[in-house]
Amino acid sequence: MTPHSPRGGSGMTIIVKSTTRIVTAFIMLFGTTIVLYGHVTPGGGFAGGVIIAAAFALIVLAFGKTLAGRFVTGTTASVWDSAAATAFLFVGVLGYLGGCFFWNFLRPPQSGRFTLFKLYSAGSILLSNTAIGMKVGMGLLGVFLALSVFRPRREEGEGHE
Amino acid sequence: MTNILPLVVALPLGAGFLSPLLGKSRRGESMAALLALGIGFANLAISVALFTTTEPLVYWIGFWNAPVGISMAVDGLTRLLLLTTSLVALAALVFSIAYMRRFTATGLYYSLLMLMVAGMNGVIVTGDLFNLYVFLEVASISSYGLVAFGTEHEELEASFKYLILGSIGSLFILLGIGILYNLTGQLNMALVADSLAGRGANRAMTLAAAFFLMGFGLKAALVPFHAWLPDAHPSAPAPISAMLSGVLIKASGVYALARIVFNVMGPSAAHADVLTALGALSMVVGVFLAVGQWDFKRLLGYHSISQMGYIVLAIGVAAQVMSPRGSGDEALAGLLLFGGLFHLFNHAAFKSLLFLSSGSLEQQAGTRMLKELGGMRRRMPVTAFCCRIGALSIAGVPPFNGFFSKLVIVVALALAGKWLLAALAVFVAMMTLVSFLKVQRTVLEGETPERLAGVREAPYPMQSGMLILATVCLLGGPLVVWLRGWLLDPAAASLLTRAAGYAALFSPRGGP
Amino acid sequence: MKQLLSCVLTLMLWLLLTWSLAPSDIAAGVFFSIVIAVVLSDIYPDNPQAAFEPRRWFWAAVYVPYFFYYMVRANLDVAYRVVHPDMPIRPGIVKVRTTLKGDLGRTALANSITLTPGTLSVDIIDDCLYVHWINVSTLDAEEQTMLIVEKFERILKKIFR
Amino acid sequence: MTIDPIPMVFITVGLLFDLLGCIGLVRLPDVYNRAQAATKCVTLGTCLVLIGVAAQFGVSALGIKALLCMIFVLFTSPVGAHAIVRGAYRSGVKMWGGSVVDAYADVAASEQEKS
Amino acid sequence: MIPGFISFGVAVLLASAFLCLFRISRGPTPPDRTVAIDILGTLVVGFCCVLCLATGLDFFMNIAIAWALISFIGTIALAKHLEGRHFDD
Amino acid sequence: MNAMTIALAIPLAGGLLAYVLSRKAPTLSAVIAFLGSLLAAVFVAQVWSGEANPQLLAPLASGPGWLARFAILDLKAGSLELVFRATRLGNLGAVGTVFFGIMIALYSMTALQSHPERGRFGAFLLWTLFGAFMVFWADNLLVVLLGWEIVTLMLYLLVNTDPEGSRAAEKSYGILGFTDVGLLLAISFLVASGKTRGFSVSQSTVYVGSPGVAIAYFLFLAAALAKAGAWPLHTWLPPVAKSSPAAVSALLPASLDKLLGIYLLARVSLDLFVLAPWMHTVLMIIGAVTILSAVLMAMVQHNLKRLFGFHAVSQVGYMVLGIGTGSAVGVLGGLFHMVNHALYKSGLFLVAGSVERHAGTAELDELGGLRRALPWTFGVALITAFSISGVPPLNGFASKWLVYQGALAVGGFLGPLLFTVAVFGSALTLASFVKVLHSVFWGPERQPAAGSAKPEPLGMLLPMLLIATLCIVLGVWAGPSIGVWIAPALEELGYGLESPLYGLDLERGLWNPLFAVVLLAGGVVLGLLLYSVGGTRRARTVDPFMGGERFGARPPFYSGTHFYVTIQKLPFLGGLLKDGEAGAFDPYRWAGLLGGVVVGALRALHSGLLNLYVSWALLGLAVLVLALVL
Amino acid sequence: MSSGAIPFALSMVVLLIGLYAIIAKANVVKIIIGILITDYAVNLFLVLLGYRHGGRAPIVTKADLDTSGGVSMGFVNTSVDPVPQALILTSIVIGLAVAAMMVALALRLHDKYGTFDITRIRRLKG
Ligand code: NA
Ligand code: NA
Repeated sequence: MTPHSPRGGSGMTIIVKSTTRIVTAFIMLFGTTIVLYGHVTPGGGFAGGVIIAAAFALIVLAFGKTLAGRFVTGTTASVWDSAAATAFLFVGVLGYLGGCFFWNFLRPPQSGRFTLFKLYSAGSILLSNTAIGMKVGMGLLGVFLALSVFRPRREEGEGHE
Repeated sequence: MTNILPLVVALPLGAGFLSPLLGKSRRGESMAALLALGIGFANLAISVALFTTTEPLVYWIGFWNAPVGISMAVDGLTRLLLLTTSLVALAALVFSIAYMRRFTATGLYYSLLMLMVAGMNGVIVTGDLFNLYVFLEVASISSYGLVAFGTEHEELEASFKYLILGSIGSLFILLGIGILYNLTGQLNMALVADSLAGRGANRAMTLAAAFFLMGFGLKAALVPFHAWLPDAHPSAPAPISAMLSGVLIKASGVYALARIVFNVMGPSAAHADVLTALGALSMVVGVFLAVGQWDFKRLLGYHSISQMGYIVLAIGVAAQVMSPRGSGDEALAGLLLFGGLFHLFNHAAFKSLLFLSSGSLEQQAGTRMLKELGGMRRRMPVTAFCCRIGALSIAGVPPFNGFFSKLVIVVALALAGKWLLAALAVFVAMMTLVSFLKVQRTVLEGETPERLAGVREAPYPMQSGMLILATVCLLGGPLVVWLRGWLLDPAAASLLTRAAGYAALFSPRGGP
Repeated sequence: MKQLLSCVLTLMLWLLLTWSLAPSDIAAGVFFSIVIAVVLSDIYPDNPQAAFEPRRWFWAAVYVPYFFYYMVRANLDVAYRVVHPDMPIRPGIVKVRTTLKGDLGRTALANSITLTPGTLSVDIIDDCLYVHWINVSTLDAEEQTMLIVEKFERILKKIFR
Repeated sequence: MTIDPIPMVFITVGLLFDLLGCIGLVRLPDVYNRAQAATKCVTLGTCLVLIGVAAQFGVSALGIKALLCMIFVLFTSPVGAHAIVRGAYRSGVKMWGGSVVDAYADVAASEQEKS
Repeated sequence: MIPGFISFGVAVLLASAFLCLFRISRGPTPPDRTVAIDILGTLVVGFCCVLCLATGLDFFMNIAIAWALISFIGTIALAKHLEGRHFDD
Repeated sequence: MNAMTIALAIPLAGGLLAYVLSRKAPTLSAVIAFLGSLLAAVFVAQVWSGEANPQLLAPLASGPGWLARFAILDLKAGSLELVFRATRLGNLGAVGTVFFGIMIALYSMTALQSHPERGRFGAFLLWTLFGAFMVFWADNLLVVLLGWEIVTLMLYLLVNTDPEGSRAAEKSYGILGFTDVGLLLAISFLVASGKTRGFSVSQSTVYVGSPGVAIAYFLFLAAALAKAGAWPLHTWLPPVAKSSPAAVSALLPASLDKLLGIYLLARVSLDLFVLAPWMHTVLMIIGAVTILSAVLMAMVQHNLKRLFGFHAVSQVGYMVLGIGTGSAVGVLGGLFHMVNHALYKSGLFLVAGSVERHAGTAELDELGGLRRALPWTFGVALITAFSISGVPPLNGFASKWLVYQGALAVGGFLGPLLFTVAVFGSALTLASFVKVLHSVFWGPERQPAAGSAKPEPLGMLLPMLLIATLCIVLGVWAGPSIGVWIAPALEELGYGLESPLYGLDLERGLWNPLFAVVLLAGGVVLGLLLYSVGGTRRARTVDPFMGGERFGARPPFYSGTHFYVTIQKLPFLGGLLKDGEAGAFDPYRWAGLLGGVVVGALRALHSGLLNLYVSWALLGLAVLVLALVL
Repeated sequence: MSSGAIPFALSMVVLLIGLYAIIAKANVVKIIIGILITDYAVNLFLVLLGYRHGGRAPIVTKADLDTSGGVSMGFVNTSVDPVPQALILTSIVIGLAVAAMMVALALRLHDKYGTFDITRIRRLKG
C-alpha cells in the first residue's frame, strides 16, 4: 500500500492522508525547534519530544501500520529510545572525563564567541536537551505503538453482531 | 575517591540504556547479559572501594553547588546499603545468566534490572530530596515492569496492584517533599536538616512526617501498607524477586525512612512510636500470613514483611531512645541500630538466597508449590544446601547470620526496657522457624513425587549465584565482630549524627 | 533533485519558525531539514517542484480572498441559523462529483467545502464526494455539484492541476 | 501593551464567531449539524484572532508564528471535522429525523459489509 | 482599556468553553463529545493568543501551535476510534 | 592452646571434614567421627583430670579458672564472649557426652553401613559433641545458648532421614526451637534486669524476686525440660525415637539431651538462681506428672522405639523430681539418675537398633522369639530393662533409691505422695518392660520380615556390651561411682556430703538397700524354682482346631501387647490415654490449631481486592496522622 | 484557615477525589483515572508552592540581566519560584511514564482476564 493510492484498505481517507503529508514536516520542525531552543524559551527536551512523537503517531494514524512501518516500528522506536538515553548519559560522561559529572564541557568562556540567548549559548545543555527530546519522543512513540497493537477481547455477552 | 561516586548510578544507567540496543538478537542478548554482569562486578568494586576511607564524601554534579546543584553524599549508612545492594545484585545477575534462558526479550530484562540498580543506588547516594524521589521512581517503575515480565495472568495482576499502590506511596512522598520544601525553601537534605534543626515541631512538619512514613512505609511494605508485596515479589522472575525482597524494599523504604527521620527531621517521640508500632505490627502479621502459605515464593514474600518489621522495630526503638522524650543513651541506640542494620544486611543475603533457590527449584522441578515438591535434597543437592542455609538463617538458627542479628535486637530491646517487644520478637522468630521447618520438610525432605523423579541440579551459574549468598549467610555470623567494626557501626553512627551533625557534614558550605 | 527541493522547502519552513538568520540557527536548520526530509521522504508531496512555479502561487493568491469571502458568508449563514429561534435547517447527505485529479487538490476541495456555507465533507471515494448539507435546497445531483463544488473547482484546478 | 484598533477588531470578531460556533454546538439537533456549525465558526474565529495577533506584532518571530498557526488551523480543523463526522456515520449515529436525503447510506453499508 | 479588553476576551472564551463542556457532558453520542473536544482544543489556541496579547511573551504562541497540533492529532485518533478501528489499522 | 580449646576444636574441625567428605567418602566420614570422638575424649579426660590438677588448668587469659577469653559481640550490658570454664558439673556432662559419642560412632559405623545418610551422620555427631561441650563449659549465657541451639539443630538434621523422620524432626524443632528462643528471651530479660554480672554464669547469683525474673527462670526451665523431654514439653520425643535410626535416638534423646537438659536444670536452679520454695514444689510436681503420664502412655505402645521414647520421658521425671527437692539426697539422685538413664536408655535404643536390623521392624506385634537369634542383644536388653525398671542391683535402682529418699525427705503431704508416684511409676515401668521382653525376645520365634536375619556384628555389640557392663558397675559399686563422678559436682553446687557412699543417709532412710536387694533377689530365685518344679513344660501340645479346619502353618501367637488392652478399656484412664495418643495434650498441636485460626482470619482479609488494599493504606495514613498530631 | 491556604485545601480536595475513585471504583480504567487525578492534585500542590502573588514566569529575558551579565535581583524578587516548576516538569514526566505503564498493564489485563472489573481480577489472594 503506497501513499499514492487514493484509498487503501489501511489508513484513513485521502483527505486525512494528504493533510498529514503536508503538516507532518511542520510538526516535526516545530518539535525540533522546541527541543533545540529549550534553554532559551520554555519547553525543551520533554515538550519537543512529545511533539515529535505526536508527529509519528499522526503518520501511524493516517496511513496505518503498513506504511508507518517504513518510518518507524516499535523496535526502531525502542532502539532510538535507548540510543538517546545512552547519548544523554554520554554527555554526562564526557563532562565526567572533563572533571565532573555533567560538567558543561562545551560551556563557552564568559567573553567567548557565543552570545547569550542564542542557540549555542548553553554548551552541552543543548546536547543533553537533544538527547532528552529524542528519548522522550521515541519512548512515547514506543508506548503508543505498543498500545495500538492491543486488540481487546470481546467481553462475554457482548458478542451480538 | 569522590570521583568514582557518580559511577554507581551512571554505569548501571548506561547499561540499562544500552541493553535494549543490544538485545535485538540472540547474540546481542548474551552481550547484554555480559554487560550487566560486568556492571555488577564494577558496582561491587566501587562499593568496596568506597571503604578505603571512612570520611564522609560529597560530590557535586556539574560543579554547581546547592541550592541549584545536586549532590551525592556518602557516609557509613550509604556504604552499608551500597555494599548490600551490589552484593545481592551481583548474585542475582550471575543467577540470571542461566535462569533467564527460558525467557524471551532478555535484553529488556537486563535493561530494566540495570535501571532498577541505578535507581536504588541513586536513592542511596543522593543528597537531595527531590532526586531521592526521582531515583525512587526509576527503581519503582523498572520494578513494576520486571514484576510483569512473565506477562501471564498472575504477573500482570500483581504488577498492576503493585503499580497502583506504589504510585500512591510515591504520591505522598512527593507531597511530603513539597511540604518540606515549602517550610525550608531547600531540597538539599543537609540544608533542609539545617533549616529544620532550629525549630520545634509544627503541623506542616507533622503532616510531612506522616506522608513520609506512609509513603516509604508503602515502599518498605510495612503493615498495613504491605498488601502489594506478597503478590508482586513472587510474580517476578526469581532473581528479581531476590532483588526486590533483598534490597529494593530496604533501599527505597527503610533506608529513606531512616535517613529522613534521623538525619533530616530528627527523631521525635511520635515518629519513633509510629515506627515501632509499624515494625511490631509488620513483624507479627507478616509471619502469621507466611505460616499459612503453600506457595514457596509467596511464603517468602510474607516473610519479607515480617523481617522488615524487625528492622523497622529496631530502628523505631532506637529513635525512641534518641527522641527528646527518650533517655538519649547513644550506646543503647547504637546497639539497636546495629542490630537493625545488621538484620537488614542479613535479610538481604538470606532472603535473596531463598528466592534464588526457589527459582532454581521452580525452574528444575516446574513448580513452586510446597505440596508438589519433595525430596529435593537428593535431586538437587547444591540448591537444597543453599535453600537450607537460607532457611536456617532466616529462622535465626546459630551459627548463621540471622541468629546474631536477632540476638542483638532482642537483647537490645530488653535493655531498652521493651520487654513485650522483645518477647514479640522472640515469638516471631519462633513462628519463622516453624514456617521454614515446613518448607524444609515439604521441599527438601520427604518423598519425591513420581513426576519429579528426573529432576536434576540447576546449571552452574545458578549454583554460583546461590553460593555467593550462602557464603555470606555462613560467614556473616562468625564474622560479626569484624563486620561490625567497619561496616555496621559506622552505619549506625551516621544515623546517630542527628540532623545538626548531618547538616554540618554535608551542607554545601563544606562542598567544593 | 526531488529530495533537494523537499529539503529546501523544509528549510524555508524552519526559517519561518525560528525567524532568525543567525548562522548558528541556519546551520541547525540545514541539518534538521535534511534529517526530516530524509525521514519523511516517503510521504512528502510527490512533486515539490510544483511549489516553485509562480503561476500556481498566483492562482493561490487569487483563491485566498475568494475562499475567505465564502468562509465569512458561511459563518454568517450559520450564525443566522443558529441564532434564529426556529432554526431553519433542512439537512441531508448528498453525493457530488469532482473533476479534480490529484489527492492534494481533492483534499483542498474537501476542506474548502467543509469551511464554506452549509456543507461538510463526510467522505471522499474516488471522484465522489459525500457532503453533509445543512440546507438541502435541491435533490438534483447536477445542481448539487454545481452549487457545492464548481465554485472552488475552477480555481483549484489551476493551482493543483 | 497597547493593542492597535485593527487587531482589536479582528480579535473581537473572531471571538464572537467562536462564541457563535459554540452556541451552534449546543443548539443544533444532531452531530452532523453541530460539527458543521462549530467547525466553521470556531475555525474562522480562531483564524481571525490569530490574524489579529499577527497584525498586532507585525513581521516578527511572534507574528510569523501566529500566521503559521493560523495556516495550520485552517488546514487541519476541517480535516478533523471530516474525520469525526465520517467516524460518527460509520459508528452508526443516526441523522436528525428532519433530514431530507442520505446519499451516503448505501456506500457506508457496502463498506461495512466488505470489512 | 487593555485589561478590559483582555477580560472581555477571556470572558467570551470561557463562555464558549462552557458551552463545549456542556456538550461534552451531555453527549448524547460519543461523536458529539468528540466534536466538542475538538472545538475546545481550537478555543485553547484562541486563549493562548489572548494571553500572548496580555503578556507580550512569545512562548504563548509556541503553546498555541503545540496545542493546535496536539489537538488535531487527538481528534484524528478519536475519529479513528469512533469508526471502530485500531490506531494502527 | 589448652586441652579445653582443643577438645572444642576437634569436633568442630572434624565435623567440617566429615561433612565435606560425606558425599564422596561416607565411610571415611564415619571413621572420622569415631576417631574424632576418641581424640576429643583424650582432651576431655585431660580437662577432667586437670580440674583436679591445677597445673593443667593454667589459664591462658586472665583470671583464675579462665581458659580462653574472646569477645565476639559487645552488647552494652555485657558481651558475647568465648569464655569457658571447667566446672565439675560441666565436666561430668562433657565426659558423658564424649563417652556416648564414641559408643554411638562405633555402633553406627556398622549399624548405618547401608544408610544413605551415614556420611552426614558422622559430621552431625561431631558437631553435636561440639555444641554439647559449649554448653557444658561455657561461662557465658549466650555461648550456652549457641551450643544449646547447635545441638537442637543437629538433632533436627540427624532425625531428617525419611518422610516420617522429617515430620518428627519438624515437631522436635518446633518445640525445642520454641524453648530455645525462650532461652534467648530469658537471658535478655535476666541481663536487662541488671541482676547478673553481664552474661556470666559463674559470677552471677539471682534471687527470684520480681515477676520478671520469675518469668526468666521459667523460660530457662522450659528450655531445660524440653531438651530433657519432661512433661508437658516432651511430645517431640516419642515420634523422634520412633522414626529416627536407633543410633540417633541413642545419641540424642536418650543420652545427650538428658545430660544437657538436666545440666541446665541443675545449673540454673541450683547455681544461677536462688529459687523460692514454691518453685521447688512446681519442679517436683512436674517431675511426678512426667513419671506417671509417660509411663502410662508407654504401656499402650506397639512400637518398640516409640515405647522407649515414652520411657525416656518418664525417667526424666525422676531427675526433675530429684533436683526439685533441693535436698542433697534428691539432687544427688537426680544427677546420678541422669547418668544412669543415659546409659541404660542408650543401651536400650542400641538394642532396638539391633532388633530392627535383624527383623526389619520395630513393631512389637510382628516380633518375637529373638532370644535365640540375638542372644547377646537379649542379654543387654535384659540388663538395661531391669535397670530402667529399678531392679537391684543395677544402676537404675541405685539412683531411683536416692530419689525416693529425696522425695520422702520433702515431708508433709507432698513427700509421701511423690514417693508413691515414683515407686508406682517404677512398677509400671517394670510391667511395661515385661511386655517388651515377652514380645521381642520370648515367645515363639517369628521369621524376620525384611531385616538382615544375621546376628549383630561386633561393631554394634561392643558398645552395647560396654554400656550394659557399666549399668552393672554403677549399680553394684554405686557408692564409689558416686564418689568419683557425682559427688564433686554436688560439692561444687554447695551440697556438702559427709559420707559420699552408696546407701548414704542410712539413719534417715527407710530401708537398707542391701536388704531390699536380697529380698528381691530371693523373690526372683523363688519364682524360677517354682517354674522349674511346677512341670508346666510337660504339658501336651495339640494343634488348634476349629470347625474341622486347621490353622495355618504359623503357630498361634499371643502378642505381649494384648495384656495391656485392659488398661485402654479402663473408664477414665483409657479415655485419657486415647486422647493422649491423639495428641489432645500436645501443646505443639494446640498451638498449631490456634495459629491456624489466626492465619485463616488474616488470609481471608487478603482477598485480592485492590480497593481494599488501597483503603488499608489510606486508613493507615489517617491513623498515622492522628497518632502524630495527638 | 487563612486565605492563602485555600488553594492548598482545594488541591487536597482534588487529591481526595482521586483517592475516592481509587477506593470506590471497580473499573480498572476508573482506578487509573483516579491515580491520574491524584497526580494532578500533587502537581497542582507543587505549583501552588512556587506561586508568588503577582509574580511572573521565571524566564530570564535580556531585560532581566544586570550589567555584569548575571540575573538581576529585581527579577529574582518578582518571579515565581522556579524550583517547584522544575519539580513539576519532572514529576509530570514520571507521571506520564507511570500512566503509560498503567494503561499498558490494564490492556494486557483485559486481554488475559477479559474484563476491566478489578473485583474479578483476583487470582492472587490469601
Ligand atoms: Na512437598
Ligand atoms: Na552462680
